[in-house]
Amino acid sequence: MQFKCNQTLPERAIHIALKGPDGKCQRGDGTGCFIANNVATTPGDMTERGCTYAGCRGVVGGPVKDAIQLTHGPIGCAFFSWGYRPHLADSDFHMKYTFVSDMNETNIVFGGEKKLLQSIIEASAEFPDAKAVFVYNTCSTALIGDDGRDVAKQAEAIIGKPVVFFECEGFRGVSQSMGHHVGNETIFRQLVGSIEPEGDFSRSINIIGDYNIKNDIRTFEYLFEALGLQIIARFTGNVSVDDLKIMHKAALNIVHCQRSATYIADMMKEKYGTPSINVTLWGIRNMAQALRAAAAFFGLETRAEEVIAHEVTRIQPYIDAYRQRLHGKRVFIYQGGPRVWHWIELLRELGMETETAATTFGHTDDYEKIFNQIPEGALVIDNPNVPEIEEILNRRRPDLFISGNKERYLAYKLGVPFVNGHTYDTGPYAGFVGMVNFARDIDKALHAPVWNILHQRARPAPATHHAAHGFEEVES
Amino acid sequence: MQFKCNQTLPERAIHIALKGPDGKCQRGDGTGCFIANNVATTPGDMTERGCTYAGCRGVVGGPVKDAIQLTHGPIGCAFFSWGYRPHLADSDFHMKYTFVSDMNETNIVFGGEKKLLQSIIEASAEFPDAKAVFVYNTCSTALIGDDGRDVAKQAEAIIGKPVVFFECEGFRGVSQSMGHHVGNETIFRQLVGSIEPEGDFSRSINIIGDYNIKNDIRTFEYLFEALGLQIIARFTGNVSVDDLKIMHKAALNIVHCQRSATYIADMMKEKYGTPSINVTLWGIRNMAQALRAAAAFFGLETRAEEVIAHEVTRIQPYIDAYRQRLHGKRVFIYQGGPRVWHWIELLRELGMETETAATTFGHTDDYEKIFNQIPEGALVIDNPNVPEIEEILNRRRPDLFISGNKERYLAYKLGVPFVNGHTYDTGPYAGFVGMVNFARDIDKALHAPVWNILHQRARPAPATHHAAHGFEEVES
Amino acid sequence: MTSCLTMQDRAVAINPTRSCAPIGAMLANYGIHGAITINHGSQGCATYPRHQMARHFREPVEVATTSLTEKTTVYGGKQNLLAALKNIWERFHPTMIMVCSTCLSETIGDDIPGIIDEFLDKRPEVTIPILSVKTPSYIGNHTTGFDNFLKEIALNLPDRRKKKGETNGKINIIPGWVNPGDIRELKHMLREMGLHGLWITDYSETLDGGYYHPRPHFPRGGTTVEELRNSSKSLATIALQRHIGGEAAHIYERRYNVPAHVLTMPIGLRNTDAFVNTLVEITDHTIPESLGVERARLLDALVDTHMYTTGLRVALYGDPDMLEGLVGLIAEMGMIPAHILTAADNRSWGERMVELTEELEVESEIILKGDLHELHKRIKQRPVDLLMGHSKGKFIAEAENIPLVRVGFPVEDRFGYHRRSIVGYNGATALVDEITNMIFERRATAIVSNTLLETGLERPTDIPITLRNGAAHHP
Amino acid sequence: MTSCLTMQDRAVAINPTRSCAPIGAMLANYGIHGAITINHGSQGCATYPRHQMARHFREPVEVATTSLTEKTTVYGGKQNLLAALKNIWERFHPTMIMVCSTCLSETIGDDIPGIIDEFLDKRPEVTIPILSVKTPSYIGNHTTGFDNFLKEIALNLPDRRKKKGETNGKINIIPGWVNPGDIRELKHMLREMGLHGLWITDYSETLDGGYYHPRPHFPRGGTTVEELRNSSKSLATIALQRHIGGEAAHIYERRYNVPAHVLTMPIGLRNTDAFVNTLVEITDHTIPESLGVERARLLDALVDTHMYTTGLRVALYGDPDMLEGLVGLIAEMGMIPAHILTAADNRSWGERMVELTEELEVESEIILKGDLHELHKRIKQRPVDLLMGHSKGKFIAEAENIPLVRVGFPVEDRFGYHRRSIVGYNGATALVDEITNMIFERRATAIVSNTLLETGLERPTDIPITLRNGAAHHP
Repeated sequence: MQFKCNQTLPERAIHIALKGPDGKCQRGDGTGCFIANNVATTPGDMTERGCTYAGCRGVVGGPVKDAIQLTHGPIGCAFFSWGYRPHLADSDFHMKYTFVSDMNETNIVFGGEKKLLQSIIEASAEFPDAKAVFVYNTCSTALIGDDGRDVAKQAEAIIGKPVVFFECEGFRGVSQSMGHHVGNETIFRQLVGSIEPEGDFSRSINIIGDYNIKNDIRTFEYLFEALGLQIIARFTGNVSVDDLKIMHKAALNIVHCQRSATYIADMMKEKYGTPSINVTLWGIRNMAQALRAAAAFFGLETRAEEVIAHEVTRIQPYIDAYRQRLHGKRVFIYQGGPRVWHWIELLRELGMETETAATTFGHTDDYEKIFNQIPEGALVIDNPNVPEIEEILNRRRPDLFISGNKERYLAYKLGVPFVNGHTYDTGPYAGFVGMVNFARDIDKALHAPVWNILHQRARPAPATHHAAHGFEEVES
Repeated sequence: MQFKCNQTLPERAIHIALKGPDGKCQRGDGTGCFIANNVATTPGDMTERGCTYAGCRGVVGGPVKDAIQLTHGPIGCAFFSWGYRPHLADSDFHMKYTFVSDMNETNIVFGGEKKLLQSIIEASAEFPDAKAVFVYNTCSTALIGDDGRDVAKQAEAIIGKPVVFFECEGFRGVSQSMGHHVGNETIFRQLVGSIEPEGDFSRSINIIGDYNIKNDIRTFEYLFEALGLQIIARFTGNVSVDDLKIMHKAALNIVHCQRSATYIADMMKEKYGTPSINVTLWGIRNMAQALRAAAAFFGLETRAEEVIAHEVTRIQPYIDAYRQRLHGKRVFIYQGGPRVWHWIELLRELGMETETAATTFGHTDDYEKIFNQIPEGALVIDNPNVPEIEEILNRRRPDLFISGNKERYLAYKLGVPFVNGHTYDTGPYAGFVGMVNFARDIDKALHAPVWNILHQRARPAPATHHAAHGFEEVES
Repeated sequence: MTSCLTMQDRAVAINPTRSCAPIGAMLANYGIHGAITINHGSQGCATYPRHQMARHFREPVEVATTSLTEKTTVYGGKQNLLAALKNIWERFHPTMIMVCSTCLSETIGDDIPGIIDEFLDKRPEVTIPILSVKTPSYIGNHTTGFDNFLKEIALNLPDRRKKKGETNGKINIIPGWVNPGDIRELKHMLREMGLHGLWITDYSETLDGGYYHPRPHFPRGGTTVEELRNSSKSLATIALQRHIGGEAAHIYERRYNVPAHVLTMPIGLRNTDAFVNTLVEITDHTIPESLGVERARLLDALVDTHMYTTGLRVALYGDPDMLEGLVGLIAEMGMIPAHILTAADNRSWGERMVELTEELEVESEIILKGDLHELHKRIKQRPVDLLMGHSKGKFIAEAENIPLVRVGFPVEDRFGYHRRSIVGYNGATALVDEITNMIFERRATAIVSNTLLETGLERPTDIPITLRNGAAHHP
Repeated sequence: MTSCLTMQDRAVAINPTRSCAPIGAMLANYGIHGAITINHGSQGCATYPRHQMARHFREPVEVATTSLTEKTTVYGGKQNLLAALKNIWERFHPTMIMVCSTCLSETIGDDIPGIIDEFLDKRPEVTIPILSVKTPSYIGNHTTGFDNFLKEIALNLPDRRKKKGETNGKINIIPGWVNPGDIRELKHMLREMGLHGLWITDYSETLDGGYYHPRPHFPRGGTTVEELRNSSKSLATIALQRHIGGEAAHIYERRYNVPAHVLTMPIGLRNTDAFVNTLVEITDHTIPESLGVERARLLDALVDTHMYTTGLRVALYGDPDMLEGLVGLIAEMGMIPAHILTAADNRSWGERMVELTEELEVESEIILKGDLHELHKRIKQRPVDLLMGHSKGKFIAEAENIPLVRVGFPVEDRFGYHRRSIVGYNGATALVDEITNMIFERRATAIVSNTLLETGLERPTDIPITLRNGAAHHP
């Protein structure tokens, strides 16, 4: 398994593997070791990875709907992370604002603590209804040694509401994944359990590790509620600071993203004794399984079967119709981490097979789950870079590529149908009804007439200035 | 007074006149007779006049808000008269629909009566809430001898609501003015007085001859109401068929357009004994005068002065401010008829002088009123055609041209500021508050920076293909 | 995947999509430099179309009328027409006069060609062409007038004296009823290909003119009468609307031996390719890189937008030629032209549209002799996501809260649409952009990460499943 | 008529109009054929701008990062940069490499030029230029990165060996931060004038590319390195944005004796005239009829729309150069640029804007160091009819129900705006059309007879009186 584009990058071989006939990992360097992962990117390899700040501010902190999202640093980090990730919420404030201490050269030379303190106070004064201030640290303010933690403490005393400081400077870790951890841990330590409410929480749950992309949560929370369960907090998606403060009261944690959130469940288990279950909330079988597991915990099995039967009856005709149209299609999924293995089963329910799988920041446990599910001969690649993706799309010609916005236009330039798995095309995709959306988007992507047009002889075709990529089939 | 463009059209001379130092009319042919008017257009002279159908359907019948507006003829007349005249009404049906019996060649050969009958029945069935069907005759159906009057009678019996047939075929008369008469008379004869309601109508009025362009009526009806008067019908603007049926009960008719409506007042006087007053509802002095006259009739003089004082106090600062900006500007007004003399005083209240006046279909009484009001040396022209208008705009260079949509773009091509007096730019223009709108529109027209830009040397200027109009100053 | 053809069955027309013949002849005549129209009829027959054209083009529109009155209905309109011809000739010295008839003059039976001959006999100094065109409102519609005028041009103006093999090296292009911006786009394409078009006719500048001081005697631009006389020596004629100019092209072929190519209006990729390929076929010129880039950019736009457009249902109304062209682009965008309504009573066109839509794998209902009230009722029965047509559809758009993509004539409630182009690769790209933005504006108040944000959670029963390339299927 | 200059006084920035320097350098580098950017910093410093550019241009955007991590904050980023240079060179064989710095690499003090020299010393076979540009986020904003890159080009790429009088006959044009559509419009203007531009730089095709199969190794288009080397022999340099490329133009003048012309961005009639006249001045070419027609058509559009636009109050925000250009067109349309807000801390520009607006007879408040939250608050105090700026203003537009005319960067919630042009006569006409249509859509649900229909009767107290050319006055 060698990539033409990697002839000058032999170190990439250990990040590329096939699933062999024995179900084992056949790594690109021929060693038989498991696929390498969670290591630093080769500089200049055109990685798709982002930074720790992005993971913390964009994925975990951002969805909290009534916190002021304040970046401590120069303007760019705050501008770029503003309002593009569709972690929706029922709030007029959420996603519409970004705050930044706006470090300039003088601040970098003389320190930015004062300006940060003033920024927190001003921001809080401008938006008195906000329930907390989340402060995200960045590369430069970390390097100059600003003590943001101390400033946050001072500010908290002045404004009288929580100021949560995230040490998520972009250079930490090897990918945005580190940011998810920083975000989760910081919120857990600083907010969770800070209030002890009265009440009966014996039938309450938290959803942990679902970030409510395009209102995903709305596709399944009514199902848990239909079991008779109360959802305290969604960690983090359409969630308020006050919900987070009392989430330790829940009787059970439902853990969705098992890359970014398992250890939150573990910490809650340790500190509060809260049990948890790991679930997948995408796909019919998985969603049903999640409901059954939650129901089993609370002894609500009969109700669960009723709910499942009712929902599946509603959507099955659609799924059947789409399966007819999607059957046999080969998919390349490239996602951050767990979604890859979350979706293999879902795609199979639509009649599709995952023949290539890649993650940006998956760890060994993610890759193990992937290897368990993909068919023989499937390709797995860790932290793929642009030329590798291009080579895969050109050589393997998947029927569908599921990835993110940056890769969308590359797929389009190569004539490969694409669905955005990060932020969805027209989501939500989770739960039973979301799966119909997902299937419909896949169907749109695959069957749009433009693909037939592309494959017609491009006439008139202009002379190209320069030679095309010389990808050739290389023995794999 | 000769126009260069009329060298080959000597018959136009009698339609052109100056107001001499003695206040008399100095006609273009030097005879000293009064300006010729109300005669057929010279064929091919590029007249701006429309047809009788247009006047009847567009101006008088159209504003009735709950009648089905059905054209008996081919498609064009119905298409072109559909929804472009902003005689507004508080109705979801009004102006949004046009109906036509859609004569085709076979109908023209074999007669269209059957199709007309069917059209009325179908239209009525489609819109059962409509209160009447107005049927407008056109050139071709008149020529082939369809007896629309008889069809209307048959239809009335079938659908059980009034079917009003207008003999407004386009070729009748010399201009659209004939259409106003046909419309008024037909409505008067067929609808007015057809119901005898109970009640006290001793303090009620009708507004006759205002067609509610851009909601003009809303600028003055509240003033009459403030006097304690009840308005029964607006003939015709924002009026229902039912209002028209009982308008003979009014104690007084207020006549606005004295070209199209005086004889309606006369007929009501004759048949029902209703007295009437002629008013102008544009401009401060005129509007005040109208309120005083109505008040005098009902003995409400004190209330009138209160109402007038309140309104004038509100708007006078605006008028003063605009007068400063508009003072001394010279205006060319070209309107259908009476608006020319209605507005001379209004413009003077804004500090502007009417130096050229023209009407499409004014009669001798209109021109007399114009001559009475314009300054010495002012030019008057009857039924001006395109080259004449162009010559006036080029030679006299008025600061402002008030005309209609067709002439707007001619004025613009010649760099002359323009306000649409037919349908208004951002009206209403009537009443006290409407006058502020009018002044504001004039101000926008005069002071838009684009005129300064035009007068800069047009650089780069392309070579023109062909010679420009050779208008020279001709001794007048 | 089957389309169907239906015909509206009602005597009364309610909110027609069409107007009448004279305006078509007037519009086409505006494309000839210095030509003046005399409308032989009531004054309204000139004034109404002038109004309508001014509202669309926002230009002064000048047309003469013979101002027929009651008297002429008894004695005929001859004296009025003679007077009008005299006055127009003496006052304006136009390069050509076109006399179009009306319901009135046709019904009273005026012999317009005879009257013109009489005028010319009396005035030997008048050497300009004076054409007459039959345009009673009760035959056909506004397109009929345009088409009849083109036939008169083809029959009367071209020079029949042509030596064997003599050529002017140009291609006659009959764009049909389009906008000035469309003609400019077509000119751009020919220019890029190094070709010279002879435009029959060209109102790209006369009806989208600039501000010039002093104002030229005649509007700048337009095809000259000399060029039209020379049009018999062109290499070929391409008519870009079958029903407006198609027959004129065949007249060129029959009478002057100029080969005719009658194409679908070049809207969308396939239809534009056909136009470009025809140019190549006629001239052996190669397709320049610049057009290839424009084509590639259209493809890119189609790819980039397909997730927003695929499966959307569209209602189209207007004239047959534009509808036929538009359906191509609509299908390329993955949308379903669910209702296609025309006022024309043209069964053969309707049958071709059934075939075309089936070939494009979309399911359509084609409605002949239809009006906008009919369309409104059908939309209420089978809803659509988008309306495409002229401004008169705004009442449906407002009532049903459906975005209206304004194309065709008239567009009187927006500004500058006459400057736009919907033809050629660039025109199609612009239309793809506009349609996509309309969807963005209406269906999603917030757009995040370039993906559509549906405002509510859709319940499965609201979700039709897109079958093949579009038709909706509710299981 | 007095304008005023204010400065926002707040430590925290809330909803900034600006982003940071690296994206500007990356964008500019996309205008060089086959050039690759290495961003020396955290991965996010490459990934965020890529995301942002993809959302605006809807194109794949490929930028390398040195992937700095904690270790490098201790030991420096040299090894990472050397590795990145090696990998990019060996894997892509680009025509040029541009290394831009970040907060991180600047703060740790990496000597990027020194590291590049070390790389080149070790790899003599690498003969392509490798430029470094300083782009820490804490200095200036996104425009700073673009401008710094242009200065580096001007300093490093042009060939200094030039014989006396030697010329390539071209004109260097530095468009600044514009859209692909703007560059195409400028190219069109030069083509019409028979002139050859040398574009510094040209991303008109690289970031608005077509679909080609097979995909070219590097995106089609862009200025070649050879052309840039040759740019010292051009007749003149025209910079169309003072703050982006103005200094580079002066470098060309000082170092290579290429005369510099630094103009206002050519938006609107007057500003476009200045550009055209500069071209005439440089080359003695005459202005062709075609440009005259475009100019006349813009005048016509301004005349035709003035009754809709005169006196409307507009809030503008964005980068200084675009604002300076836009104000020209806004004033020509009779509108009042009531609030003009920029993020830049540029007092001399602010003072020039005060003078400019006073010269244009409009009353404006110019706000420096401003953000969109500030603009929102000011609009609440002194309302406007229209917003103009990039997509991030949508939150104000939605909250206040004010139409937003999208110009500048980024436009991420609409499709195909990168294809549009706002420069030149055609760009201005298109903007006049668009603004007018926005007014039509919002202020009047029904448009009748081409005149605006106000929905309610305005009471006098709601009616500001327009004084001079615009400023509102309540008596």
